Amino acid sequence: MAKTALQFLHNGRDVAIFVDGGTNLLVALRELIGDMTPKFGCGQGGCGTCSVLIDGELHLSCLTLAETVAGRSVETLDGIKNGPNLHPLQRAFADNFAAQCGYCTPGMLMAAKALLDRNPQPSRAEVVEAISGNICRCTGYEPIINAVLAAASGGRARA
Amino acid sequence: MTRHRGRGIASVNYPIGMNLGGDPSQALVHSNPSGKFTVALSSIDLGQGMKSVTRQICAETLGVPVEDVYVDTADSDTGPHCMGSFASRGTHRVGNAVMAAAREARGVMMEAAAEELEVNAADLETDGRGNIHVKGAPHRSISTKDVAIAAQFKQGKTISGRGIFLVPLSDVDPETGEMSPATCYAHACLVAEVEVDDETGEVDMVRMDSAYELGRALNPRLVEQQLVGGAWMGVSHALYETPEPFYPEPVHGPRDFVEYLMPGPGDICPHDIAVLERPAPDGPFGAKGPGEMCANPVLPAVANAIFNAVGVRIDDLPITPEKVLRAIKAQGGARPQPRR
Amino acid sequence: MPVTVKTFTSSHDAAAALSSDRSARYLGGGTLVMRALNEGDISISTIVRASDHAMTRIDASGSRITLGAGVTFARILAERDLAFLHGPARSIGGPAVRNMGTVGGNLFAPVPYGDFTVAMLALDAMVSVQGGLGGREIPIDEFLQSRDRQTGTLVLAISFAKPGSTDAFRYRKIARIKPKGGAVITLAAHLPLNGGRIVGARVALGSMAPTPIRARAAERALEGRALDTSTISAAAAAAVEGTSPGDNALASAWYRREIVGVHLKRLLSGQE
Amino acid sequence: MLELRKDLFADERDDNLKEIGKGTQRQDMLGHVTGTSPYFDDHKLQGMLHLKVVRSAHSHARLRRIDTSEAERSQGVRRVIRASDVPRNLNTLLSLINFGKDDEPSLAVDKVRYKGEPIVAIVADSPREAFEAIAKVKIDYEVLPAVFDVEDALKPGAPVVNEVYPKNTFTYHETYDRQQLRFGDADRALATADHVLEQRYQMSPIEHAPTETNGSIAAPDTNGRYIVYTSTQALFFSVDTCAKILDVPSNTFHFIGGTVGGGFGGKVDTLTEPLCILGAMLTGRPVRYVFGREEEMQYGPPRGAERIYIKDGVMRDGRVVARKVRAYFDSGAYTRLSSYAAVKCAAHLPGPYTIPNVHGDVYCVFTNRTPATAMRGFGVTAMDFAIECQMDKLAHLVGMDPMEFRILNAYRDGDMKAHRREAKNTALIECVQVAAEKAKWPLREDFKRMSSRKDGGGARAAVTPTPRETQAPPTALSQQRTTYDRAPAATREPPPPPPPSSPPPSSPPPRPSAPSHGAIRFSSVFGTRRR
Repeated sequence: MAKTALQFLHNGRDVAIFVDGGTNLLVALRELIGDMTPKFGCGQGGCGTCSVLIDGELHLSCLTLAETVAGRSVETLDGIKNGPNLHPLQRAFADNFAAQCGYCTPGMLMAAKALLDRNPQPSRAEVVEAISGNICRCTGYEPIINAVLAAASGGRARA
Repeated sequence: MTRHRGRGIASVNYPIGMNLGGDPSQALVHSNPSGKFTVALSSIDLGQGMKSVTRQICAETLGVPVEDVYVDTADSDTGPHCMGSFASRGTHRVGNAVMAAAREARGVMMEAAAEELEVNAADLETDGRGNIHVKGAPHRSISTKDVAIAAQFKQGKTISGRGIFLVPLSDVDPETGEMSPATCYAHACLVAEVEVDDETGEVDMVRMDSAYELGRALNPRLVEQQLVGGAWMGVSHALYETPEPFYPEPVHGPRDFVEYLMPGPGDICPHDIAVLERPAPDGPFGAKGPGEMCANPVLPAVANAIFNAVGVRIDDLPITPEKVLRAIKAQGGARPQPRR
Repeated sequence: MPVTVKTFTSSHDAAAALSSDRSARYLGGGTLVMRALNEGDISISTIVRASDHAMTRIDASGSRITLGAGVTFARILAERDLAFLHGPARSIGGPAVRNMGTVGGNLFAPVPYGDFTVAMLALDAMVSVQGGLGGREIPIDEFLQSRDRQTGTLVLAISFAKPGSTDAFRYRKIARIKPKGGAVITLAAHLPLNGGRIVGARVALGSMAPTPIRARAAERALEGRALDTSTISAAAAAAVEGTSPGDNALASAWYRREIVGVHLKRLLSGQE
Repeated sequence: MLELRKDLFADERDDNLKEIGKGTQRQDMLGHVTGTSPYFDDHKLQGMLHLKVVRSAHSHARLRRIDTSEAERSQGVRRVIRASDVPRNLNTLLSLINFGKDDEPSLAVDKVRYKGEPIVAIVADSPREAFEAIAKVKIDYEVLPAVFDVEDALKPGAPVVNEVYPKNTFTYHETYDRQQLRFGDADRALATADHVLEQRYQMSPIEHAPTETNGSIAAPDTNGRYIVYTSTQALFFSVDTCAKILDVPSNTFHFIGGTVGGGFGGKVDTLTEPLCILGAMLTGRPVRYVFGREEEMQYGPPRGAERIYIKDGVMRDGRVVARKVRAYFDSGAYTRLSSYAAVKCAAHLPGPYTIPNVHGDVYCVFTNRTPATAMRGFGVTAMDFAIECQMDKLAHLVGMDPMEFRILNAYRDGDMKAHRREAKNTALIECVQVAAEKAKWPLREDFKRMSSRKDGGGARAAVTPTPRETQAPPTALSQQRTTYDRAPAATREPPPPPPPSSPPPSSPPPRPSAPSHGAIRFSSVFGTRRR
């Protein structure tokens, strides 16, 4: 099977892999690079568990043809910590008990990061909109919304 | 267009553990030479918080800080048998097994400490901060770490414990149904407030108020997770979900998360919860289990609230806008009931 | 057979590759084609891409607006000149899908997807396609009627006249789930006013037929009249005429017929 | 928002605890927020193969011929697995606790009984190659009439779904087509009740929809064992099920579950593990079998549908004196766990209320749909919906406040439950009182003062005389009680009066519509009629 060479920035690090035709970015990240933080939830674009940032924009890695990220920057949950320190969103999710089974958490955090990167002080409605493409089956969303709002106001307190 | 508000209630109870019993769970607890404990389970944490709640049970029973306990789950080579995570059996069954194992391990730990302090084990107590001391004489103390080192390298003792919990299997009388289904029950009552659009049949949740009695809230934050998430699932079952929208005709089944309906983050409503604790005589520290029962009162409370709002009874789940609209049309329009 | 990816710099070459291979699909935002591949659709064995910049261009400066087929919904939302389309664009997916999904791909999205196309239909858009035999412009309703046969053609762009006023164009997606849900029905109306009377009324409906359709009876009820209560009632009463909705997981055909008039009335009268 | 009502039942608790009762952070939270909690699919194994199954296109059909020759030659295919390759193809989940007969094949043999039933498994180098091979499997079906409605399935001449249970009902105690509950004389009490209300309730199936689909990875380990990463929510249940189906000792397997991405009951059935391990056994390579989302939604087991008929007798003063229930669990094509749910449902009757005459018949019925399984609140959720809607209607019928109506009928410590065990440790009344307080729902003073710990037992502890039915031969019963139970009190007459200190409301609030005199019978089945 013919493979295509693919080079891109993975959480700030240059990576090069060979992909089969039609391989999606989720498979490339998990099986070829070994970054298990994005999860498979549906492969249909309906659940958001595979969410990553491509050049800072929220994308679904399961619907992204891997070779389209050549030369671009791909950020996953694995890259949002600052060294050993948790990202404020990670801390806020923990403090607000915003995870139960934890499976939607990576995608939720990426969706929330995409929001706060552009809009550091969102309203509740904006938070709801930002996570609307991500399914959580455990929490009822309330603690997740609260966590994102807390991370936003925490950022303001520190600024 | 008119939107009508209504309130409805439901009260329920729920049996804890596998029906009729016969569902054992085991646990092993052991310490390392630093006085840190590992709980080995084959039980599964699927988000409900099994690891966390058994960790607290173990720490409380041993008399050590929770940080000194780590719970390892879901391994058939290292974890002893457990029936599984279902039927609200995690906290009650596995919790009891962990408690029994921790009690046995504590016995050895206290014996080892007694030997080091040259006193009778019955005269010792733990301070919950990692020390064991003589009752009434806190200065005659030894750390769990030093006890563990002494037990391991000097006394040749294993600070460890085994635990099993089994409610024996009971039989059922086929004629009368006489049986012993469960040893304890959790309880709940929930008030739902809805708003119904009488032109489209759409139902919006306005708020929920509830009281849940679940033995003991071993960890209130975990209880809150279950109750908030479970009530959301209850709303979802009441108004949205089904893989067979035209049941019993097996057609148009949803294939993805757009076709399978569950309330989104924009559909949720405030939920004010009270937790009551009437300890179960056979529960670990009196705990029952909130995981399953939390969704159940929501479904009928929502149905009853819809009746209160527009005067129609929908006895078919899920209560879709179509069913509400058909019923409103059949009765010749909305008939709001006395507001309560 | 493994999947082959073919990337072209010109849309012309991409169109040729697409029309010559029955197993080829054009990859826009990926929400349709990648999903099909993930779900094991083995009828697709070639993916065609084009890096032609014309396909991602937005021309919204004049009275006629052109959106390249590869324009994403997020880009429409970022464009102030396209404020009247922010409602339809925001009704698509969640943020990630809006960063990926394209105007061109939406033309092919089956029920319960394809809401943006309903807006395009109400704006009498023209679809610019490149086929094996060259390029041409097709009225959108004609395009939609023959959609099943269009997989071998490449959509380049979509264009339409900008509504005269912000009030002239209205859009509403009725979904069970908020804020992101599949459509029970989708409604769009373009009601240009001339001397207080509606001239050239367009009402488009999604999920009321296999593809988005015009509600021609409702349009007739609106044409030449002022948008008052009696006109709105007449249009609402006529909304269901000529529709052929189906049952699906989101609602039944019966329900769609029952509520289409209610929602058209609310849309036209500006009710929540 | 959550409030702990420490003031209630404080005398029954020792709150002097150090770790219990604290809102300690979850042990797994750091893993969750960093994306490092291990799920079954997070294991990357060298040379992993992919398993997909060919699913039935029909709800009910005979399999005339299965031709896999072309699929076997398809590119990248390592192995085609057929029913004959499965050592013990027929199983039923609860055989592990000796309940029910083996009725479900891992791969269909001569017949398919639901749309989507697995027939052939393909193990290939890539998912794409597995999908391509699936398209090359040729199956010749003889389509059979199917039955989808639980009551249709019980009619004479209905298609037989599962030959193991030719009457389309699970067999209890080797004789009964249902689980019965008989407590007192419901028919007699209904005949003398002031009002009788009969209603029908229906719950359609519900999908667990965990964000992580069902799946497993199996790989040959050293020493001839197999390591299995799995999404199961019952590890040893799955180990023992696989050991039985694959006919090897259970210590052949090392199951590792890690974290599960949501279960809700849908990951008990061990749907992927047996074929996944068999694939690893037959190829000597690691094999991964993960459900796609559509597979999970349509062919993964749902919470089964239930249809429930309730007929209640209620007195003018609000006491429910009889409850007669007929419930049908739609098990789908195979038993899985529905047989167990039906017993749990019977035990749950008549809900958390003290009703002196209860009559229950709960059926586990087979239809040609995806087999149902456990889900959060299993066996109880739909019955609670039916009972609580019914309670609301009864309150309305007698013109009582629905909260006070529930308090009046609530079970209390010392009461006899319909399954003939004493009620203990009850707290329904307090829940209603606190919920009313939260919701600012007015209760009258005497209802605010009532308690689960007062006025129970006594006459309410009696077992009302229950007529024996002779339709089914009584079987010998080795009754075993748990240590938590006492024997039921000796039978006494008459049926229990309402609690002594809580007389029925003397002046009930205005009654909305239904007359409370000149007894009326309402039936959703037969309409309203006077008697």
